Amino acid sequence: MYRIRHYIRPEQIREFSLIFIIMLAVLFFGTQIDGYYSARTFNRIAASVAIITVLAAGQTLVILTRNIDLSIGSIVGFASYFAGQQLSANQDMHPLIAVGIAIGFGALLGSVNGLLVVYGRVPSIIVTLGTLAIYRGVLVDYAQAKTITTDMMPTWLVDLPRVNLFTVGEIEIRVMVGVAVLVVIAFQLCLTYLLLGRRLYAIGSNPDAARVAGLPARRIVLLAYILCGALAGLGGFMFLVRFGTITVSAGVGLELSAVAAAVVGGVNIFGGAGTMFGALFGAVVIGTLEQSLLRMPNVSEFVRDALLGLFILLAVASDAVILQQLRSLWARWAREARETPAAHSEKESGHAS
Amino acid sequence: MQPILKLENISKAFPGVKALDHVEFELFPGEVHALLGENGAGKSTLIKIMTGIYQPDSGQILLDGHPIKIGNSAQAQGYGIAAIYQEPLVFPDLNVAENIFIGHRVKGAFVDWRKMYREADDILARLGVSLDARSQARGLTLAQQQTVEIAKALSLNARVLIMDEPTASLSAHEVEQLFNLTRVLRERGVAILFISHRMDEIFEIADRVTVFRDGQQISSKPIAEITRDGVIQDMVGRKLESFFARNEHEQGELMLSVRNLGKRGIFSDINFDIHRGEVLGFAGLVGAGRTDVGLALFGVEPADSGEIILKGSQQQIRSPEQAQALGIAYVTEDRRQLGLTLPMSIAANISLPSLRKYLSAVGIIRRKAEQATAENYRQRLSIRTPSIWQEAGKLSGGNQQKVVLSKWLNTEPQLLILDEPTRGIDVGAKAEVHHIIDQLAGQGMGIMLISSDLPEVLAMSDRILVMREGQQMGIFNREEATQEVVINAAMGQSRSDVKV
Amino acid sequence: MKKSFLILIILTVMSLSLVSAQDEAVVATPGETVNMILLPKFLGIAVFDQAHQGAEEAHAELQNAGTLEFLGPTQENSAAGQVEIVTTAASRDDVDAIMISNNAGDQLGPALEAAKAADQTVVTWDSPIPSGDSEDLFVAQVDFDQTGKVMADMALSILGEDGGKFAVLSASPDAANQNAWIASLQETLEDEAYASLELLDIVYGDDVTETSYDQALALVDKYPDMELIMAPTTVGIAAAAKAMQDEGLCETVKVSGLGLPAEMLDFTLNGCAPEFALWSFVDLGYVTYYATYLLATGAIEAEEGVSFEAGRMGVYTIEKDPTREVGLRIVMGPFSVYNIDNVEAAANPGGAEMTPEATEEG
Amino acid sequence: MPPSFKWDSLKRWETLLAVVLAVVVIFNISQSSVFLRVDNLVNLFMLHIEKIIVVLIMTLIIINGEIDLSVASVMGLGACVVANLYERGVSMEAAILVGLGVGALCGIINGFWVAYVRLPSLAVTLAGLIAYHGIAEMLVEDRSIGNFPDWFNQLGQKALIGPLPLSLVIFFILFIIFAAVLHFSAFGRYVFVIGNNREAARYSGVRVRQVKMMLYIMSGVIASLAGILFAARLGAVRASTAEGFELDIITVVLLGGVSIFGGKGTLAGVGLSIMLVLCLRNGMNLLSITGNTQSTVIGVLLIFSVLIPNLTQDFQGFWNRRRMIAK
Repeated sequence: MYRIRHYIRPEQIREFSLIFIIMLAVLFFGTQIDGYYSARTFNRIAASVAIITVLAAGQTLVILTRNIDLSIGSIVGFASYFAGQQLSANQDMHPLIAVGIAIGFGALLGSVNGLLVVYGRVPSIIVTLGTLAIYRGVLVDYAQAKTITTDMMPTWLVDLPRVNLFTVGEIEIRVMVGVAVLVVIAFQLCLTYLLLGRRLYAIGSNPDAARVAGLPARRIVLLAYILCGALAGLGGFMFLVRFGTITVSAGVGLELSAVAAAVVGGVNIFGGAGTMFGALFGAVVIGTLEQSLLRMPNVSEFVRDALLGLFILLAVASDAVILQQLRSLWARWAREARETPAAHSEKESGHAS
Repeated sequence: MQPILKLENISKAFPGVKALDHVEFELFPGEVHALLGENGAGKSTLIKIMTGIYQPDSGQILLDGHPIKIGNSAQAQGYGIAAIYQEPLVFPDLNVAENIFIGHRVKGAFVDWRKMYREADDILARLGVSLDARSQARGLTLAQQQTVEIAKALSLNARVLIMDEPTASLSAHEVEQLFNLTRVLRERGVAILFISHRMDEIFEIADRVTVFRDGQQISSKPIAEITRDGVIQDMVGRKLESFFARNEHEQGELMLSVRNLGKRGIFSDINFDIHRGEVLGFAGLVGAGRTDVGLALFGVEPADSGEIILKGSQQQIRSPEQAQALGIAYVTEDRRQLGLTLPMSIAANISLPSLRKYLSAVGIIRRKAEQATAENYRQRLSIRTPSIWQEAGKLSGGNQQKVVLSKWLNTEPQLLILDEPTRGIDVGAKAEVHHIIDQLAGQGMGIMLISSDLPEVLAMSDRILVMREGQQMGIFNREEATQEVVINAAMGQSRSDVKV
Repeated sequence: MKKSFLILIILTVMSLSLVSAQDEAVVATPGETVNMILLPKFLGIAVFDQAHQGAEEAHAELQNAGTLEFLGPTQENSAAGQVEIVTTAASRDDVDAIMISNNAGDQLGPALEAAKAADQTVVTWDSPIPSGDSEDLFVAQVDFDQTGKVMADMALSILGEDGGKFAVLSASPDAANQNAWIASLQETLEDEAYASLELLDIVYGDDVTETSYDQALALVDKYPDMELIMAPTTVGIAAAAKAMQDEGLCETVKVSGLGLPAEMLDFTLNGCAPEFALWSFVDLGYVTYYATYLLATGAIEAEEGVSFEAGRMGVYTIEKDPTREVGLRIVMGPFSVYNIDNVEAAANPGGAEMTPEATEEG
Repeated sequence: MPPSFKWDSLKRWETLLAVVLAVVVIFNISQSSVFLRVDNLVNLFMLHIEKIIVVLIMTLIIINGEIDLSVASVMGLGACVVANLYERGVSMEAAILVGLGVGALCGIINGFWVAYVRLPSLAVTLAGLIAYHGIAEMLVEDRSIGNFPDWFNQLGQKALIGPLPLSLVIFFILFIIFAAVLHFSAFGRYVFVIGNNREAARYSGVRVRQVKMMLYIMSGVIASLAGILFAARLGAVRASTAEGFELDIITVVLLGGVSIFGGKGTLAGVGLSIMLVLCLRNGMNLLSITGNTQSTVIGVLLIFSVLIPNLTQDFQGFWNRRRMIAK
């Protein structure tokens, strides 16, 4: 048992608790909705959470450093509009260049946030509340009330949402879903195996200690914002691909959805703890609830939001209860280990060499 | 021999304060150099200059005889200068190995976890401590966290290690372990700058002692040439009479009886009585459950079994408000985090627990009365501050502790629980706090004194209760309680090899 | 200015009585000074910009020496923002008329009352004040009762004579015009001629692309035998069509409703949305401007039976609004129904005017 | 209050706000003859009166170290409850009482999870934001409920005392009460102490949970009251009433110098921030600057209000160093 304590943290087990909550939800909805257990349900939910997952991943990077980015809704809108505009002007543009434009544009807006937070020393919530309005305002001026429509887009882009990466039976893994999962895995690997990733945790975990340890905290926070902006840019491109019609109000409100996904996924809003998989599961919990409620018979349009809010609260609460139990279990093990120092050191020398 | 690090003619001024005034300081390889001084003497400023957090206004720093400039913490590390603090700066969300290596500027961008664990285990083994490199820092005790910091310094091949009051929060046993580590480092030729307010420790570990006062160097001598009284006189600039003051008092009637008090998994079967005017000392290792008994009596973490009988009537204490209403006060061991609201004024801190006393008929706080109370305590406990409206966070440790004491004395308690009341405060202030304790007992207050400073407990207490791993090991009278008796009880029989 | 107004009003009232006696339409006198505000539901959306374009056209035609301001709130703050703009306008001396596409339901009532109390002319367009109290006139883009019939006809035309089951994907639950259209659709369906059509459900996409897209797919999953999604909102119809296209459902579930040709071009050509309808927002702005100008200059009164000429759009007669208990309206009309034959012409930049002449009349 | 370092820095913040406010007011006067008219000044407040009433309690909640994202939904819910009950034939007076009660209930729900279960308030009130709005939708569905009794509509629209309508009177009274409570009462002291350090407060015998619960209940009741006043001003209620107000409300509080991390802020600063935002918006409306341009200006102001003092400080530091090196 001591061994488990050393290798796994309660926070890691909590992600299993999220899977447990997802399973509970799926079991519940299965009794309510005919034909719920089908590949189609999976496909629908997967496709619907792809964009928000990418955004939540970016948000997680920023939250880990004890900051927040409320401007990503506007970044998504602006990036998707800008990329759409470039594509319509230049139909032959290589797809990768188009994606690059969206990501680069998002990174640019993200770096403005980051510079203001890091070098302007303005609290992140103030900066991003401000840029939330500013980016949107500039977009409205820039767009001159013109809409990006599907007929302006090259065919590959319009068809992209339909393209499967691969299929398992009737389960389809769409390109967009693949991109989202890829982002999560790639960034999770970065968080685990890159020095940079660990430093992201360090800064959020104890900013004073990070300063004393000589970590380049400012550059790392700036980078987190740039990456968050870049992922919002990628999200914007996915938005363009999925919805085709882009007005200046594209992406309004996505910032709160992304924060909600991260927080439900156990990313500590005060920094230092949380994983990409957590953010993914958070997005999936909310997406499953939303999509399932939409399909639930006899649930009026007008009851849906009330239920959704209730379910999210229950998910957060049960998650907290589970985590608390795990933590106290861990603490008890730690105490037992201390109270029997002899046994403890024996066990430790077991893997000390 | 050439010093590793030499500070020449260093001065540093802040608005209104001359923190360092043409200071000279040398650190030689393989020596433990103790730096003494009251709070405000300039020790912290010197450390911050050595670690690159502050830049000196004038003077120069020589490393191996070459002048260097330390612009920030990273550069200091680059020069092999590392520091550990009283409150270790660990990353609670990272594990031990990561904490050791996080600040390293290694080549390559990747974390090789296997290698990192291997090297962490290696370093921990070299230090001779049993600590799992994989466990998360959040659950570690203060002593373990300090070990991590020392391991970090070792991994950086630090040639200069600054230890800023590392023992303040440690129990005697842990202090001993820390000193063993320190000796290991000394053998390796590391220069150690050691800061502590505990005289015994200085004499045990230091090779050389330098005293600062008011930003100036007063003396610097090998340990053999100094005496305790001489050092203290250098520090405070005057002669200090009896160190531990405790006058004999008449003990009054029984005030508190605790019977079979327990809290599952924390402590059990605690039995003791406290009379009016009695100081009951609580000794034991950090983590033995002494603080938990205090917290149970104060209702922060209520006990789940046993009886608390206060002045003859049995009480269920469920919350601090309730404890306060029953005349119990608790002065916490963690004065910065739990004792004070640092950004608020001294006056507001003092009045906080008894704020209801200061309300006018319409519920507005009467500032005049609040101010009068604060001024009263400022005089009574000689809190040194330009104004009682100053932020509590700006005070020195000793003065902060006096504010915490004031705030609880102002609730007019009958039972005062003091948890490490002199931790991290300088000798002058410490003597003052001891004097206050003596006075309060003289006025008939019952006092529960939890302290890891063994000489302090022995000197201040009428009787001493020793705890070990949540168990009460015994209560000793003042006459029978010697260091050996108490330590044996605190350690259990098998630890007789420990010397203090 | 006030005095000259008074004389003008007397003169025009006299001429008006003459004119109406002859039962002829009042023609606007160009060159008068009327400061006007055109207030869309929110800024940044193509259709409202087109309405602005039409108003500018009329503004130039009538050589109005006053100003035409195009003011609007943000989408997130639409209702409260409209109240704010109207209230501020009411306290300004230099505003004579407000033309508003209401997005705040009856909540705009008190603010508009204040504007009327300040002698400002209030004309609603696109979306009226449901209670009808606090406006002078509503310029309806089409006959709201007709909208239901047009939608039902499109449904029949897409599904064939055998009819079928369909669902409505609307904007937000409290959008007044959408609700009126849906009510009219439900009424129309009572008719024998449409007995083969069955309305399964009404859902709301809040005029947000993501929500509308998800709602459309949820409808498909919920009602496996549904053959058509009718979306009387430009955001909803485009999102629903894209959703069907992305899921390869265009063969089984068609999309129709009210949409912009430019946004629907692809979907009409590939058969996902074979037929949809809309009116010209440019014309709507144009007619609204004329009506407001005439009312504000006192050339006409907002009374039943009054006729006026609105430039190139011809003659309109003010009538009682049958879709509301109180309120006067003119109906611009007609619907333009778009399909594979005419959608390209309407969508290409040269066709931005989208005059009814260029399209088949509904 | 006697001087202390923190107080000085706050004063600097307030001075900055006051200077900007003065500039905006002078600019408005020079640009529009309407600005100083009494009806415009009343309008200036009335157009955002519901938000600025909620700003007062939000100030306390943020100083307490928490947040309440659900206020806008509670505003909407309060209005919808009243409208729904009135529509069913309940008397308006009783409906208003129930509406306030429902607000209190929302506050109790938020407060329970935050204070007693210790869930992060951001998550709890985000869920509340969705759920309370959802309940409002259940009550009002796709309708717009109006035709309230005349006295009710007049309360929201007509002057009560001099030129001041009821809600403006309520705002001024609440402002004074909140200023007194926050800065001069024991409760206000507890709010600050808990915001600075929840645990230290608990160790000092402060009833942390009760204080937090109290704040959330106040937030619920006041938000509901504001929603009802909103209904009276607009004369009709829809499910989307007050939707999206929460970010505007929080923006004003932060602009007022209240720290998002709790423990710091004054009601004077928030008062200045309210005036600044109102005058700025009114001035822009009078100049026909609307829509996103307006929110962009507010956004820039929000960032610059913190950025400029910081940059000035940096510049001063840089200048001092230069001078020192020169010496």
